[in-house]
Amino acid sequence: MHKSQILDWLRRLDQVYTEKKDYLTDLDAAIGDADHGINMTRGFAKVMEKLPEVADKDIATILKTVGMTLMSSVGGASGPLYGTFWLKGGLAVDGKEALSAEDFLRMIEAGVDGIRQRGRPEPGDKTMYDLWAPVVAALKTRAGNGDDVAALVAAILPVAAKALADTIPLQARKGRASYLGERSIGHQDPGATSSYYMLETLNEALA
Amino acid sequence: MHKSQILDWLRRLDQVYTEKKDYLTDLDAAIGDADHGINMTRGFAKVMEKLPEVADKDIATILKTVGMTLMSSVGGASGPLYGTFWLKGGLAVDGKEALSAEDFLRMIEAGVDGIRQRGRPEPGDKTMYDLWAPVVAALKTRAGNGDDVAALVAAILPVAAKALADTIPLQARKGRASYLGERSIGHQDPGATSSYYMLETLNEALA
Amino acid sequence: MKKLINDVANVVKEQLEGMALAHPELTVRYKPTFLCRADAPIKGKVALVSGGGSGHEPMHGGFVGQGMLDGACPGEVFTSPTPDQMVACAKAVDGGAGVLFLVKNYTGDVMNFEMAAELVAADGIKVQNILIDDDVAVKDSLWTAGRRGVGTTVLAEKIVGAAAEAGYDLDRCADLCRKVNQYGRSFGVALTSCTVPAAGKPTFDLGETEVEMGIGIHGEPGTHRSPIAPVDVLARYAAEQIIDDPAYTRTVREWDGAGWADKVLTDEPFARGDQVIAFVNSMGGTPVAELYAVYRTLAAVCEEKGLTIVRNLIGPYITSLDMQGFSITLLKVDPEILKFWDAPVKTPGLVR
Amino acid sequence: MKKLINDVANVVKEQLEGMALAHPELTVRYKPTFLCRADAPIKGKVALVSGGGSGHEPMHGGFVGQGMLDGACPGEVFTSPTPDQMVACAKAVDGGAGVLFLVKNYTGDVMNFEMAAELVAADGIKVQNILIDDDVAVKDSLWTAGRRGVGTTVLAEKIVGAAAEAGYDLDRCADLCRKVNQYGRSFGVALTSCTVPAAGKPTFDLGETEVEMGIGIHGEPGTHRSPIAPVDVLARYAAEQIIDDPAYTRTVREWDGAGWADKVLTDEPFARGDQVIAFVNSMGGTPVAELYAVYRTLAAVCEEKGLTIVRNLIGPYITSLDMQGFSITLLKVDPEILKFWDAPVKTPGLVR
Ligand SMILES: Nc1ncnc2c1ncn2[C@@H]1O[C@H](COP(=O)(O)OP(=O)(O)O)[C@@H](O)[C@H]1O
Ligand SMILES: Nc1ncnc2c1ncn2[C@@H]1O[C@H](COP(=O)(O)OP(=O)(O)O)[C@@H](O)[C@H]1O
Ligand SMILES: [Mg+2]
Ligand SMILES: [Mg+2]
Ligand SMILES: [Mg+2]
Ligand SMILES: [Mg+2]
Repeated sequence: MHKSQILDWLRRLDQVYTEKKDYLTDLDAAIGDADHGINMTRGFAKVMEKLPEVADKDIATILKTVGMTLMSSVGGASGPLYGTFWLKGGLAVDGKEALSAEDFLRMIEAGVDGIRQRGRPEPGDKTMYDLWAPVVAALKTRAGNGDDVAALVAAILPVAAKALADTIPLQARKGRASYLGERSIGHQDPGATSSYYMLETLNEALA
Repeated sequence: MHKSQILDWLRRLDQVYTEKKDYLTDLDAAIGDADHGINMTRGFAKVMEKLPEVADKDIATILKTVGMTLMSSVGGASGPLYGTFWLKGGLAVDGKEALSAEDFLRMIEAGVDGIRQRGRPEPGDKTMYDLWAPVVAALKTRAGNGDDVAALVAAILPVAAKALADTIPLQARKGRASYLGERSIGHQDPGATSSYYMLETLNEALA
Repeated sequence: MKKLINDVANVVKEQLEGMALAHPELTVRYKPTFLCRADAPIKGKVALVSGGGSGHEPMHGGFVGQGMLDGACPGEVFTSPTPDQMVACAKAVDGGAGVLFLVKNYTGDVMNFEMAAELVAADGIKVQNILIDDDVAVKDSLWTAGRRGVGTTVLAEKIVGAAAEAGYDLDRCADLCRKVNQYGRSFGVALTSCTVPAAGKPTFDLGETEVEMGIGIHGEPGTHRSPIAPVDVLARYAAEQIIDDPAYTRTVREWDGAGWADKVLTDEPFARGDQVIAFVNSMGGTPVAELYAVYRTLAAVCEEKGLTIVRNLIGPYITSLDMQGFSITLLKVDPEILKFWDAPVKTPGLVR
Repeated sequence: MKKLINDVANVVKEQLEGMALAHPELTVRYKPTFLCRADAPIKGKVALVSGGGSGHEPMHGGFVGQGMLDGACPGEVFTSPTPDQMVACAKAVDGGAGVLFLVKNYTGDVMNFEMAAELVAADGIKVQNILIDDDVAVKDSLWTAGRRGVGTTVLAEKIVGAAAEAGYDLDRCADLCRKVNQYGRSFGVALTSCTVPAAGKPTFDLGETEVEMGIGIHGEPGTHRSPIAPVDVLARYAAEQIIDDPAYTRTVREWDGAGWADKVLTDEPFARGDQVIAFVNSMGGTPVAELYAVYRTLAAVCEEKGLTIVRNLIGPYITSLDMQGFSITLLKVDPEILKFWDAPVKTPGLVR
């Protein structure tokens, strides 16, 4: 996975969040405070502003910049979570201009570990972690197979899609949605949804 | 005019204000603050409470009690105006157990003079004074004729009715209605209306 | 109508009971109803008394305390109190130096306070009445009952209260109060109607995209309706109504110790170079954050017009029940006014 | 939606500009946005910093000043601020004695302040974070993100602010703040929804005869809806939810100087004989007069339950934009808390 693909990934992600802004916000309106789409587009608009400054730096710098930018522009719960995800992901691949499958796994693992440390989600809490935990498990299983990053991502995308759908029947135990108790059941988690778009756009960028 | 007729008058007045409460309030809603009916019924309910205490006193005491009671229970513009009316009226007939036509004229004149001093209305300002000024003039013209109070009141009632209707086309220049400017034109003045009931019920009490 | 009330008949009484429970430094009396400082009367100090219809809280009851009012007489909602309340209150607070009645210019308030002044004087207590009539939405004093008393009332109660505390005698308090009134001008804008508890429904209907300009404080209609506009437009309009208001002349009636004397007063317009206190007030339902947007515009207009804001007051101080909207008051200051504005004050509604 | 605003995108910024103009004793910075005392940093004094989404004014920005907060970080309306704001603010106010972050327990606020604490500590500044989680409408800490931070926040900012002013070091400030949080409980009731400017319409639909019980401060739905009832019923319900609330245990995460440490805290229920501060708060659109009716009922319930109200605070202090409704907070006091409650405070939103 080359640096240019990372830049492409980020641009696609910005586009998708803009397209899905209302959809994400509607998901959040059902069980949160109706701002997740607004938060993500605000954050990625800032990322797009910052990107030219670091586009010629190494991958780690780019990823860390994404993290710092999200952290200082998103706010709410998803700001520190995604901020940490990109920041820790970047720190895990220090100095690289391209990522091997192993690098990629290390990056995702470190990022998701950041989410876990920051938000302390447990599996089944109905958060973005319920998307990432099965994805990391699947990545780990396949990482030794000799797949390149593109093949790896393509292979785990169905896992992510299933994990996303699996958030629907859960009762939230973290974040704003938790205050709804049983009324949170039956809705797809907004943060898991925006996380799914990260893998979907990456798959497109690598195709 | 005997003391018992005064007491009868006050009871009838209390009844009429209760019956006309909504009507007076509606008139006030059009050009004021929609409380004139509420104010008058509150005041006369208090008068009815106080009346037994002074029913065996002289007429002046009864009238002054009405004045004091209205003054301390009505509030707004009409409270001090009617309070003064009954108080000054009472002071003008000190010590009497019955009123001659001359006594009655003196009482009304003193009362209306009280309204004039308190509210400083000018003729045509669209206030209760526009009812009382022609009534006093008519009373003065007829007072020397030898009529008793009953005949006098019956004779000037049409004057009062005309004066009341004549408030409709006026533009208010005093009280809350004055802030409406030209929008106050075309509405009958609430205070003139409650004043008209005073003469109408007196006529009934003397019949 | 949704309000935090029990029976509509007891609204004012129960709110006063709450005040009495919350503020032991105040005494609340019923039959007749008034509030006063628990430490009243204060020997040798001029006593400042105000009052008017309820529904404007914290004014007036919330301004009773050290450095402001000695007593207040609350009427029913939007209905003037009665002379017996004022007389009882005046007697409770007079410390021998006399009583100043601070009266908002509404026909009912004026006449009831006039009767009270006569009765208090007849009881041998020195008394003075000063009118507050500062609402520039009313242009004309010949065809109307004159300008209504609105925002300047709060500032006058603070300033004259401090002067009384500092030992001003009755005449000097009255002169200062008259000056403050003549130096102050206000204008109000409603975004929504208020709902009088006894009525149970909004006093007027205002469309989702309309505002009412030039309102008083009783939910009365204003001078005209406008389409809703950005706060910059609304606040600028209000500020310009005040700052560009020409000289205003009217006759007021003041008690001169023995009887009533007419005085012709002329309020001079604001002039470049004037120093002012800027008061941005919520009508009750508008939260304080929005008032800061009003203040931002007001500050810009004052700067353009050459007025220097030297002090400000921002919050809900003279309200109209739950009405959403704001009013602006500008008060020209001189060293005397400023000194007393800055003096300490300890009341439930205003502390410094 | 009718509000005193210009473009919805600039609401928070323009309100802050108004604050900066009105209060020269505050410094307002943008990019990143924060407010602090103009005289910050104060050498040797612990600096108290809070923050959260906007829309709760006067909290927090209005509580910056002598005897209360050193700095505040406002987010967008109902959206947590970001760590860069907190870091910049902490650096601006740290006078060498460290910074205490006072954080309301919402996932976003908690995580952003946690990141800020790590960054501030990495810069060599002593830092502590204390959570406020006092909303008894949330029963359960295992199945939820825990109790929300509501009314006790205001009281904690006042009390810990006074302690910092009096020379408490960072550990003692943190201990006092934790104690105040553990001694305080709140419950809120909405009569109407609020309207978020960016949304342009009410957050939830509440019928003309319904109220929402157990609300937070972001227009989130409460525990249940009830038919509108007399204030006696609503205020009693809220008071009893608070007073009868059993012991509450949860785990909080505090910065211990080097990393994060979990602490298990149990708040004991109120007991007969307790002395309390009673705080009756308007959600923004409810005028202060109605709060006194709430206080009247609250005083009666406290008396029944054997609690003595020794101080009170009544007004709009922690609001939810223009929402009509109220919240009640009861805070058990001891001599330490009471002393700092009574200490002077000079801020735009609270003066004593
Ligand atoms: N403790 C947590 N751990 C992991 N993810 C969380 C946690 N709390 C919330 N989230 C995620 O954050 C999402 C909400 O993000 P967003 O709406 O942007 O923030 P906020 O809830 O502050 O408005 C949720 O859908 C959920 O996926
Ligand atoms: N200055 C005045 N002189 C005489 N009558 C007046 C004056 N001002 C008002 N009124 C009378 O008072 C009436 C209104 O009384 P009311 O509604 O009870 O008091 P308020 O106007 O204070 O609500 C008016 O209809 C008018 O007749
Ligand atoms: Mg959200
Ligand atoms: Mg009326
Ligand atoms: Mg009236
Ligand atoms: Mg949010």
